[in-house]
Amino acid sequence: MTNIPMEAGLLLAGILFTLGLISVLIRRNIIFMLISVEIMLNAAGLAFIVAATRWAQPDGQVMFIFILTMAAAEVSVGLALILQLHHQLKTLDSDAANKMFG
Amino acid sequence: MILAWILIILMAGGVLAWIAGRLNTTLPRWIALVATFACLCMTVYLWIELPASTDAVGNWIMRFQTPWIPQWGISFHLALDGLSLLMLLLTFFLGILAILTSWREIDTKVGFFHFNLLWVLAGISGVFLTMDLFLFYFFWEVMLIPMYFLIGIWGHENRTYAAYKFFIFTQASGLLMLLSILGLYFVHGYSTGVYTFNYFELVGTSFAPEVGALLMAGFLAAFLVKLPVVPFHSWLPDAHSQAPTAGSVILAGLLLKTGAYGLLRFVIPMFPDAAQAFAPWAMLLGVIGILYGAILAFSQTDLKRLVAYTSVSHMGFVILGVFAFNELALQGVIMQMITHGLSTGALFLLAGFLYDRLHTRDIRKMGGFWTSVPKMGVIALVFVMASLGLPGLGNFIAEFLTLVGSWQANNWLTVFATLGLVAATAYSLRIMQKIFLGNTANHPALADLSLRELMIAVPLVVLILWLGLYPQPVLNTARASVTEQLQAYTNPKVAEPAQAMLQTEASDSLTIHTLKGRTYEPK
Amino acid sequence: MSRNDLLYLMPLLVLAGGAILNMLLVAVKRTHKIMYVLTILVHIGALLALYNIKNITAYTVYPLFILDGLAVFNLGLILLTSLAVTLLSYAYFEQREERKEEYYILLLLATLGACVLVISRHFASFFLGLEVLSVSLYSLIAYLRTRERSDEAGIKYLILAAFSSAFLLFGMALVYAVSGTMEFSGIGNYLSSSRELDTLLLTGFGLMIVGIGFKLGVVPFHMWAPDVYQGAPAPVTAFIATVSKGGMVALLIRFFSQAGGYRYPDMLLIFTIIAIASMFAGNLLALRQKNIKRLLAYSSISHLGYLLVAFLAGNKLGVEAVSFYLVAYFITSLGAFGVVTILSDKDRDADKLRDYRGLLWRRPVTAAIFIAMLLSLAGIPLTAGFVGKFYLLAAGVNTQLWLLVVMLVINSVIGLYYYIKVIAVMFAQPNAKREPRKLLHPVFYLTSGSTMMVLALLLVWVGINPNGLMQLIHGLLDTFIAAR
Amino acid sequence: MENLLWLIPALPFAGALLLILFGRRMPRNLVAILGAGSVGISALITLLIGFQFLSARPDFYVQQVWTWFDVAGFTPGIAFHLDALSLVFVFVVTFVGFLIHVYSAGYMADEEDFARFFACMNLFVGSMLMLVLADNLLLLYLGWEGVGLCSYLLIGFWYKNPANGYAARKAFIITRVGDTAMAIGLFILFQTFGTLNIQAILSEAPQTWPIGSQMAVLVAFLLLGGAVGKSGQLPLQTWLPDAMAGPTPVSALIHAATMVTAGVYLIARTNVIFELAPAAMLAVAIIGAVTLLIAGCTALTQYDLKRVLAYSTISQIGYMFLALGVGAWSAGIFHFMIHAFFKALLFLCAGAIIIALHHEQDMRQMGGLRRALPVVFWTFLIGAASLAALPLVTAGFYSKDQILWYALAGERGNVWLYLAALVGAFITAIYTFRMVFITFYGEAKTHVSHPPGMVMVVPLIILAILSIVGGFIELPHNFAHLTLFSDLLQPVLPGIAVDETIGESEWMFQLLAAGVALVGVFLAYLFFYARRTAFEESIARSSLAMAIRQFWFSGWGFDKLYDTLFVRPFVYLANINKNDIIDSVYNGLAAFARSVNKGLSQTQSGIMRWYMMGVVVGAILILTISLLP
Repeated sequence: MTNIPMEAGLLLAGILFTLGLISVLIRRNIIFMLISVEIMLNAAGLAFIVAATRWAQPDGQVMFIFILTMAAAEVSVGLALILQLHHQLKTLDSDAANKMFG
Repeated sequence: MILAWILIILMAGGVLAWIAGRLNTTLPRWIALVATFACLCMTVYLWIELPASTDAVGNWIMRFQTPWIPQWGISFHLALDGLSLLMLLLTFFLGILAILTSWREIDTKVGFFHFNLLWVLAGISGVFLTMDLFLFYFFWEVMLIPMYFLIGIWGHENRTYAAYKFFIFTQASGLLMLLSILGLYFVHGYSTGVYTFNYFELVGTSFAPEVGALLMAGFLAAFLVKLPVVPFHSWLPDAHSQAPTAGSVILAGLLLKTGAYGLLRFVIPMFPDAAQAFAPWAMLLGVIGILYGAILAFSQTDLKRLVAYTSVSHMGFVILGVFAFNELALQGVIMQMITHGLSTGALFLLAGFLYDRLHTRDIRKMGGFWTSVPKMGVIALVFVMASLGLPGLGNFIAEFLTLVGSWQANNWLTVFATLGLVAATAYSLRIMQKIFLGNTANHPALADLSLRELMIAVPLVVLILWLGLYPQPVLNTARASVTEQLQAYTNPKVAEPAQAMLQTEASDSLTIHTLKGRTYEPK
Repeated sequence: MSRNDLLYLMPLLVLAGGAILNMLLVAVKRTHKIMYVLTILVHIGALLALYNIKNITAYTVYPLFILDGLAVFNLGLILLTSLAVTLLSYAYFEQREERKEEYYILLLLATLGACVLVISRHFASFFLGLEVLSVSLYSLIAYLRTRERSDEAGIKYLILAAFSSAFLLFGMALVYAVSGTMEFSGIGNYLSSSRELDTLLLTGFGLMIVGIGFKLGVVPFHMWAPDVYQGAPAPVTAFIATVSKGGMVALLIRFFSQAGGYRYPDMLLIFTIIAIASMFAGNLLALRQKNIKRLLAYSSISHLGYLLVAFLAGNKLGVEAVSFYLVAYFITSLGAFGVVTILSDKDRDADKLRDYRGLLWRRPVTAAIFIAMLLSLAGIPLTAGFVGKFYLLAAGVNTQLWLLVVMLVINSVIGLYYYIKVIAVMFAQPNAKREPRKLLHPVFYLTSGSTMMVLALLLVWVGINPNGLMQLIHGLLDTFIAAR
Repeated sequence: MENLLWLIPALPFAGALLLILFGRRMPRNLVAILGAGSVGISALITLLIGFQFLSARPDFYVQQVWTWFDVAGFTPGIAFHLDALSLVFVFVVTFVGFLIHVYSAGYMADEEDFARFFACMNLFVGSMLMLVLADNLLLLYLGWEGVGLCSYLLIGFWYKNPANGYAARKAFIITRVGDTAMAIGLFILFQTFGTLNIQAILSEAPQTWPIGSQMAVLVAFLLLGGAVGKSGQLPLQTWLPDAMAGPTPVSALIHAATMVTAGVYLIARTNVIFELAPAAMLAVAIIGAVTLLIAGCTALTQYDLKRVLAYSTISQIGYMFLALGVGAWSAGIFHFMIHAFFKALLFLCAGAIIIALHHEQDMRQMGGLRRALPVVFWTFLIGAASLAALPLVTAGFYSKDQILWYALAGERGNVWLYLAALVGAFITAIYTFRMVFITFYGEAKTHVSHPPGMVMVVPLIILAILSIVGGFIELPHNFAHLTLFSDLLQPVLPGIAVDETIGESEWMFQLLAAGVALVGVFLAYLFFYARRTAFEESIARSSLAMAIRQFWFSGWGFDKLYDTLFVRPFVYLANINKNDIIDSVYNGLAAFARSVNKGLSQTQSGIMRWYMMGVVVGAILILTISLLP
């Protein structure tokens, strides 16, 4: 573990984050968007773990657990909302949810 | 304390009138009338008792100070000198006329109308009285909102646009002034360690030239827009022509004067160097205003708009005189403030009387009214003549003194300003020509002035004549203030040691102030 | 955890306990009235607990929390605001036939989240507070689920908030990776000891600004604001405009000054650009807006821009100004959204400009309050907004941020236009025939009405005599020494 | 007795005030009595004070009523100063004024606005008296503008015809142009001397300014500007003919006898300053000379009886200016007085004719009135003779002869000025008798319906007598040598030195002047009374003559010139800018803000991914700023 430099880990996290970012921007299906955001969050969690490893502290792992919990809560609320939205719009296309503008 | 009472009476009267408006429609009018009249009586009393109260500090007749926001050195600080006194007299006099003229004109939401009217008057009185810059800004804004309502609710057909324009122009410039006030506050604080908004302490602040120029620019912005000076005048014709008669009277007669008052009270004594550097430009603006306003007035067909542009023209004289920095010009300016208030107020009242009868302000639809309304014609004639500066009427004294004074400061600009008198003749006579002269054939006979209307108009005529023939009481009242505002200009060598004293005795600049005030010995 | 820790955290514990109690109550019996009263009591309890610790010098609950003057002040502000929102909510939700009880639980939780934000001194507590607040808000925004706009607003807020949280978290991770600590003060120490700034660190800060900026709703992270404001129920909108943003502002001040952000011109430049852009975008977007809630959203964008002026001024006067402005802005926003709440009917919120036509003649008192609120937003004297703006300008002038100050002035002028436009609509002649809407029994409006009256009086009182508030802020901030 | 001085202007003012306030409710007789009576009492007081003045011969009387105002040492008073010069003017104003008031009572008898007329007339007399009695220039300016106002009101008396209103406005505005120059002159005077008291200025000016100093010349020219405007001299003469729109008594009083000579008074009053400014003196003389020629020529071509008289007035005032310009101060004033008599007389006669012919003013519609209106004919003839300066018997001869003589022989005079004056005299004789012949001789064209009553006739007779007798108080020194008038004025106005080389031959020039006048009358007789010969006819009908006549008829095209030079550009400018170009700048700003709003609104598309893009862009920008060195 020690022979992997921190930068490499962070780079991986960064790549993951960017992938999530790009995915959230190009997806129109709300569920996929939600998943992509989760990827970004997890990338952040990874970065925390890498950082904690560098300093040999448990704090990073703690943060990761927090992130997981939060992501779970978020997804649950999110899915509920998406259900409701699908009920109303009969579609999961995020661009259809544009009744408010201007 | 009497000063605070003036404000309290007006504000409380306003609230009362609003409440009373829920009961019936006549009560608010009487409440407003009584409140304003009470204030007028108090001010007149102060004026008459003036010599008796010379034991007050310097030329300050009266003062009232109580801490307001001590953390910032803000106090509720009112003070009365000759200039303020004159302005208050004008305020309440025109206020009464405004109430009287609304007696029949306003028939909706009477209570709220008088609330706004009284609060405008309160704001204006506050501006004329306050000697704390924060409070000054406070009142400066307070007078705008009720005015906005007056225009926006009871105005003519295009009222919303006019009200916006009025509000935004004055607010924008006012905020710049607020910046300058803050700048002044901190500059003074840094150099003396005393953080205060007290006028008397700030007035002696010295600063680097460029700082002075910038700070003055902020103050000028507010006052020049309010005055108004071309090219910042464009709110005025709309606001004046769209406001109800009472609103127009107050706008033209009083609100514009707050700009002039600000120049006299703040710009002149606070920034002597910057003001002198700016003077030629200011005077140029004045001259441009005089001529430009006159040309525009000449082409208008809306009577109120026409009169509004004459205000632009007349206010050009004010800035011309203010930046001439001599007693003649300043006295002229003060006279101009008063007489313009009366004469233009009267013209707006006449426009209101006509609108009442004809329901139009378009002078192309008027003509030949002399036959049916000779009394109105005579009164109109008096004020048209006042507006073109006929000697024997107050405006002449004002304009002549201003021009004599400004001649000593700048010859060429004065020449052009004097040409403005010719242009004034052109547009003023146009009023007579189009409304009262000409063929009567295709007009219905109008009713001549009623008793109420005569009660409004005759005092104005008497006053304008009195000011034209014996203005000395007014000039005497204003004299001490004028000499004080000019302190930094008349004897610059004396000003230097005073400055030095200020730095050593910064905490007690009041005493220096007193010394300054006493240099003048009344005859 | 020591006894003292518990004592100092008591306000938060009361909130948390209250939320649980509410939850249990729902399980036993659904009664709107009892829930409502209980929530109010919880707020009062929390406020009492807060009163108990008002005279502290900075107390640290290691490692997550710190309770100093700034924290106490903001806790009080948030609790009072939340209380006001609660008071306004009853009549609003009573006339809607949904299950209204859970609303109060969520409201308490969201308040709790904001409170945690305000007192946090560590990334973990920062994150926790933020997420508790956010997740509660997702549900609150979409609470009236039969309204389609509600769902749209909720999903938008959810995805975007999670999206920006990811930025924030990634930024935190980078900062942590470089500095090795997640405490604000620790980061500050690291920064002051290190000579050269690491690229990763700067990236981290930059990403954190994205997350913070989103929550504040400043340009260019502002785009959610109008949609969410419009879609959310009016009381929730009031909550978002006040508590959620206020908590973040408090955190930003703490983080920035403890981490020593004022030392870095780049950071200041970023915030300056954000401030100016927010002012202009907010005001210009609001210019011709016909929807009151959207209009207020844009207005809040520009107000955050104004607020950043004092934030950038940075010294004690600046923090005082920010705090004062927050109070003024909270009162005003609550009042404005309160009016929207009162005027809303069963089917939709009163958010169209035409709903307000002739209001001054139909409902003079409500209209007068609304006018006062709008004038306060515009910064006209006699209102708290004026003193607040004056404070901001004073802070700006004092630090000689001339560019920002002049921009503030210009924007105040642009802003005037749309505020007085609304006022003008209110005093226009009412439409000839207007169906009087079906209203609830007047008693229901009693609390809302009296809340509004109190807010209006407070607005004018602070506008005329700001002494007490200024002294309070001044005194509390003695324990929080801002660094610049 | 001199304590009553203030009453002289005060009485007409009081009359005016009463008439304004209550005139509409008073019976006509009372109005007339009040109107004429107040002026009459003023005249009486003038007589009393005048007698005292003549017997005691003080330099002047001064009476300060109150201090007008007192600012920074500037203390003009409402104060009256009576010396010989003002006495002459006061006398003319009150007496001629009184006669014209009496006449008006008859002339205006059928008018609806009887009271308004008398109110204005009284106001005028009061202002005019203020003007001539003022002890400082500011008070003088008050009177100066006051008479302008009354002139405006009275020209536009018949307001229902818009043309009259426009004529009145024109008069006011054009004189105001001159007044502006005068006002600037006052500024300079005040700046130099610290006072506007006339006597103080006159006594200090020679010490302050050397002869020919720039300031003196400047001031003199500025004052001249005022004088030119008021007196209808070149280049500001165009208002006076139009001013004839007013009732005829008004023309007689204001636009012939008194107000228009205010310019003469002003120059005479400030003679010291003019003496210090030789260039200005020359200008006064030249203006006078040119004006008298131009106006005389124009008078030749007019058909409107009153317009002829109006141009004649301009021309005669030209003589006065000429006199003042060559330094013949008392000659100028003398001519003023005589002119006041005969021109008032002529106007009143014209008025009698006009009213007799139902407001017909065109001479071509008149004729043969000699028999129908004998009194009018004789008095008119006397006036005309005086105007034409028929030798020996008329007052006009004595006053005009003096001017001619000094124009040549005075130290500032020269041949050209003399020639102009001489030609002018010739033309005067022609147009005067053209008027007489066309109006009173030939066949009657309009029926006389309204013969004048006693109220109108008596003033005519008195004025006719004055027009003859008036001349005998000042006779040439080679002919009885009577100098009552110039002696009177001696303390106020400096005498004139005569070039001794020409002095010998004065009688020759007198003869020449007399001859010219007679020849002029004869020519008029040839052209306008007797049947024209073919030769004369061909001259009159030649195209050159027609063109000249047309040119002269239009007043030498001045109206057109000013119209294109000043009025049209001003009106054009005003009209194109009616909506205020500056306003559009602000509207432009507002429009700009609106369009930005439109653009920005597009960004709020409601599409979530777009919002995310915004966040990403923001993140990129922030990272760029923070990572760039």
